[in-house]
Amino acid sequence: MPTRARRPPMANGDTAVAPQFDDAEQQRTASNLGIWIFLATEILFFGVLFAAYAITRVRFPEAFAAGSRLTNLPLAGTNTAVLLTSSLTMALGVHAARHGARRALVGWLGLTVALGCAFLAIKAVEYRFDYLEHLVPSLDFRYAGPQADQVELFFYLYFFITGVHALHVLIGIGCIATIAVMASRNVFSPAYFTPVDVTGLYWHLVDVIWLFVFPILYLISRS
Amino acid sequence: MTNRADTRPMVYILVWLVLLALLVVTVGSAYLSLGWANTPLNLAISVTQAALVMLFSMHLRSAHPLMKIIAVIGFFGIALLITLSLFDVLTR
Amino acid sequence: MNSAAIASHENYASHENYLSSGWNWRSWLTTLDHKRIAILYVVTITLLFGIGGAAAAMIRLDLLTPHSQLVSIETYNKLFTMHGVIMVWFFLIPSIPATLGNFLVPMMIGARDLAFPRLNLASWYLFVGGALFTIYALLAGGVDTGWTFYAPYSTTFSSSHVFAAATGVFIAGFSSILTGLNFVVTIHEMRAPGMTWFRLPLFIWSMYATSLILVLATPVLAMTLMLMAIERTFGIGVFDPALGGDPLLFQHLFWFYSHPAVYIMVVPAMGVASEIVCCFSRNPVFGYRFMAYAILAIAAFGFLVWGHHMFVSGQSAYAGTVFSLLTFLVSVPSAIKVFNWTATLYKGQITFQAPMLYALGFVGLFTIGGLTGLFLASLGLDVQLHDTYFVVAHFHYVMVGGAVMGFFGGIHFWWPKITGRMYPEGWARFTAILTFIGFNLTFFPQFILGYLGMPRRYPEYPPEFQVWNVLSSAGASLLAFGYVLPLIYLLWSLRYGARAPANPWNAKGLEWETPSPPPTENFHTTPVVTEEAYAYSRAQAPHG
Amino acid sequence: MDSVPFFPDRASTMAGQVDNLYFAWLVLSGVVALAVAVLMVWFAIRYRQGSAAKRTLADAAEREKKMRRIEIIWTVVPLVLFIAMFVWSARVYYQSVTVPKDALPIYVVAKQWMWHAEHPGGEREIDELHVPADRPVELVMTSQDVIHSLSIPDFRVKQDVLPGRYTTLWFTANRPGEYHLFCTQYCGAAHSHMVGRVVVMEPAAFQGWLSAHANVPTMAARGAQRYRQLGCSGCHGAQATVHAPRLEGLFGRPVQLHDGRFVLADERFIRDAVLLPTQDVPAGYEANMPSYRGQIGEEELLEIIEYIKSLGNATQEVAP
Repeated sequence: MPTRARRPPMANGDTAVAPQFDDAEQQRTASNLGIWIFLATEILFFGVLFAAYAITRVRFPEAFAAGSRLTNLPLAGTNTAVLLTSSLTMALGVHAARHGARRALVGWLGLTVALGCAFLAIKAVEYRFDYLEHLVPSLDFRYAGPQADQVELFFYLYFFITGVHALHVLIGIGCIATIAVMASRNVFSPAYFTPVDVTGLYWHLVDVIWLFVFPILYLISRS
Repeated sequence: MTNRADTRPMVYILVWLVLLALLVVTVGSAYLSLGWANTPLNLAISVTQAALVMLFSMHLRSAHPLMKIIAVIGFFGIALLITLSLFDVLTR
Repeated sequence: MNSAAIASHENYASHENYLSSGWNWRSWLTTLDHKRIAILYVVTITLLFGIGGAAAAMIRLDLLTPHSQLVSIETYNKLFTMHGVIMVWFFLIPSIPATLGNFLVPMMIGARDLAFPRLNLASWYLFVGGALFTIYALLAGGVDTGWTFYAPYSTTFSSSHVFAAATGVFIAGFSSILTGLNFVVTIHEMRAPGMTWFRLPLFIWSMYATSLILVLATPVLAMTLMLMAIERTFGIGVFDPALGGDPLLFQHLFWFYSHPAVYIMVVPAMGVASEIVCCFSRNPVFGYRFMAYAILAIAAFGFLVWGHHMFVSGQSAYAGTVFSLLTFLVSVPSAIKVFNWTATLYKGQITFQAPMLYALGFVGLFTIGGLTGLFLASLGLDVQLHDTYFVVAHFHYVMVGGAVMGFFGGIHFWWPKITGRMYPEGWARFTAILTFIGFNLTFFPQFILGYLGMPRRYPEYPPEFQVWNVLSSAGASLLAFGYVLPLIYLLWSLRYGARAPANPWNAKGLEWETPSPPPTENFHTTPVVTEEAYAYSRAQAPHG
Repeated sequence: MDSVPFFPDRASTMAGQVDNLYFAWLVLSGVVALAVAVLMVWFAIRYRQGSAAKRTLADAAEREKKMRRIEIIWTVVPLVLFIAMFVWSARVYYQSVTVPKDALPIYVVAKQWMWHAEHPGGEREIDELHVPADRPVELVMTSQDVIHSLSIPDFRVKQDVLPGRYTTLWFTANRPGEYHLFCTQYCGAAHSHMVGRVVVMEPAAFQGWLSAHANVPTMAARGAQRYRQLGCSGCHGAQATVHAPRLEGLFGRPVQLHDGRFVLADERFIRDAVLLPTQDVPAGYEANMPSYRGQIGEEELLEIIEYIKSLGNATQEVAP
């Protein structure tokens, strides 16, 4: 990264730029770097769950396959499509922000929030079915086949991973809704839309994580 | 590093279509009996999908190399954690 | 670099600075100034160090006799747990980064503040929140799992306040992550004109490496503790073998964080020592680039060696072998650093102010800590040493002999800059020497106890071990003085100390080019860097 | 012990080897630490401020070259030294984890906060371990609750004892006497009370001790009893109509699983087969054995294993 050759002697006059920064460009770069580092921590956060999953599955492959067959693939598949679509609407929202299209931005953000809520709603229905089928560990778990304990372990991980992911979706919805309100108040401009950009990156990452959660929980030995 | 090329909306839509197609492929492949190859195939598709999202929707394609490194570092950490602890479990 | 500029600020200093701009609760608790946040951290971790230190004092007193006469064995277990939890997460990890780092990172690179001042304040509040949870666990009856929280004891068997303590550490973890994130972005983006990567002071390199570890390792700890706490609450999980879980999985996840965490503690102290040794020997650091690369190498390799905590845990012998080999490799950069500090003294103009005494003490104690780490990395030998007092002695040499000596050295070195007052030099020198002697007397006997086989976490032990325990406790009482004295004379100096000039040590580095204490915006004009780090010439001697 | 102790006793065949490693590191690190200390003190005195020592330096380029050479030397030399020490210590370690074939097995079950030991002959002890001198002894260990660790410092051995699986540890004690046995993995309130003594006896005296305590059925006999009580013989017995593997001569033999892998039929294999029978099903058999999890204690399971061991050794080939 090249060091800037000059910078103004003291705090700048631009109100949109915080006093510790020299200019809007530096502020934007810093925010971007910051959010990417944060996303790296998020990836590692989920990494623990993936590691716990990998090690437990390697030890009990058959129980995990049996557990996976009991998950609700139609709902989860639909949910994956919903989340991928919400990622599209978010990307289009960021695009609108960059080009100063305020109404389009608000619209896309609203649609993203709606899709996010749809994801959570479908998830809730899925949990409801799991509950009715007595698949909730510790609370109500009944399973007649072999290795019932290990199947329960699979469902423990299933609820833990999807639960933590759903929490991230919920936080994302909150952030996007806030951004949408800000956008409707005309806070953003092509020169300043960092919050939209940053929230978008977060939302896409939640999508990326789901892309790994989906096959490892729902797709083991369906054949 | 923020001076990245603008992506046209059409590109996002194309990427979205590819992602959905890959979703169909990965779900479909789960119903084929491929033995040990099922999971690696599913994961390969996941990696492709994730790469598409990160490169296009998250603009990594045109981002500063530093961002690319940081984006990869998290996954590298997971790989390290899983590889070395699995090595223990599998050789116990 | 520009002595005329410094001189012109001398008078200005006593008028307006970051301390004088507003002196009420509100101005402190809502401050976004990195220097004030650093002070908030200093106050907080000093209080927590007091709690952790009190627990240590009780432990050493109890160990005077083979039978636990001072406290019950249950209380003893809670004491060493609180000592570990508080000292590791609420003192050592934030010690240098959150205090000196917060204060110095922007100043050393010529910035007005960190990149995200609000995040910085938020991270202090998170830290306090985490600390409160942990103190609640302490007051509500304590935790008896050890700081390592090993499953299945923590998940299934302990009936103490594990959940609250784990929550406290979880919250404090986010504070670490935010601090690390802030530093990385700041060091990347906010350097003054001319401050290229290889002109950065080694302290900045050490903060950069530390931040990377904070950012990449802490999430793993957070999620692991969450898994543990949930497993404890619902009675099902991946760690307890009752349902087929694997207790070693917890250890893998825990040490994936906790080994790099050792470097979070000691790498900053390496940075501090580099600054001090150069300044007081009037020499540029020997092998600057090697030092910078060594710091990065330590941070990176630190992620590959966690399994050396598990040689006798039931981990596979093959995995143990790989981890042992990797551990020997990571020790090479540490060795390089020790040799380079020593070589920095060569042909210098050495003076022995208190910071220098602390820094030299750091090098000595870190050397012993590092070398005994090699004993533990040796597979065949670790079988005998694992979970004995040898391990206790080793990591105290690294973390207390290393990190805490570095912390005290740094506090003395930058005290004039932070407070605008000089500390009493005689007292400080005396304390530095006392600490060094007390430390060795406390922990060296523990190496011998360890090879004899005395296990860790034993309030009661066979009588033949008593001699060494008494010696160790005697040393601990000296050490206690070494920690209490600075508190007294540093507080005294706030009022009665001589006023500090901008650059009392004639030191190099941007932080010395601004008045003491610095103005809120750090620099009246943005500095421009034109020379390498540590451009000392032997003609100039430090004052004092 | 009257004098101040510096080194633990050397009471096993491993002790000398571990001590050699220890002394080697002491010398090596002593030399390094001393060198650093001497250099630091010497520089500190010679180059103290105002001293008359010459401080003229070579020109920058020359210095740079010299410095690089020095840096490379003190990177490479420790690296080579460390790798040598790694190889040595790994060899000692592999020796300490490779159990000799003729080792005498003793079964250890740890629980909060005591050590239960059971000899194949059925002799049981708590917080004590009687072993013969000059003969390899293998401890097959498991825990009923949390992680413990069995450590005998005078033998230079230590191994964590885990719930849910077996770990092993071996030694050949070579000096009759009494030695400390510690739990070294923190295991709760009375961790420091989970101590005991190891009594090493001359082989003849050990035989005497065994016969003095032999008024109990052997482990295998108790195992056989449990085996019948739990109904194992109904399927695994000679007259059984169910298609189940015969257990005679099973122990110590490689078993082919239904997925083609081969595993060694050791203590762990039998344990998993009893508690988690559908996991590693032998080739040619249905996964129809019920799990005995919750119906059988750790000590009983060890007795059954000892019984299966007694059904013949690996040399007898028995058709599946």
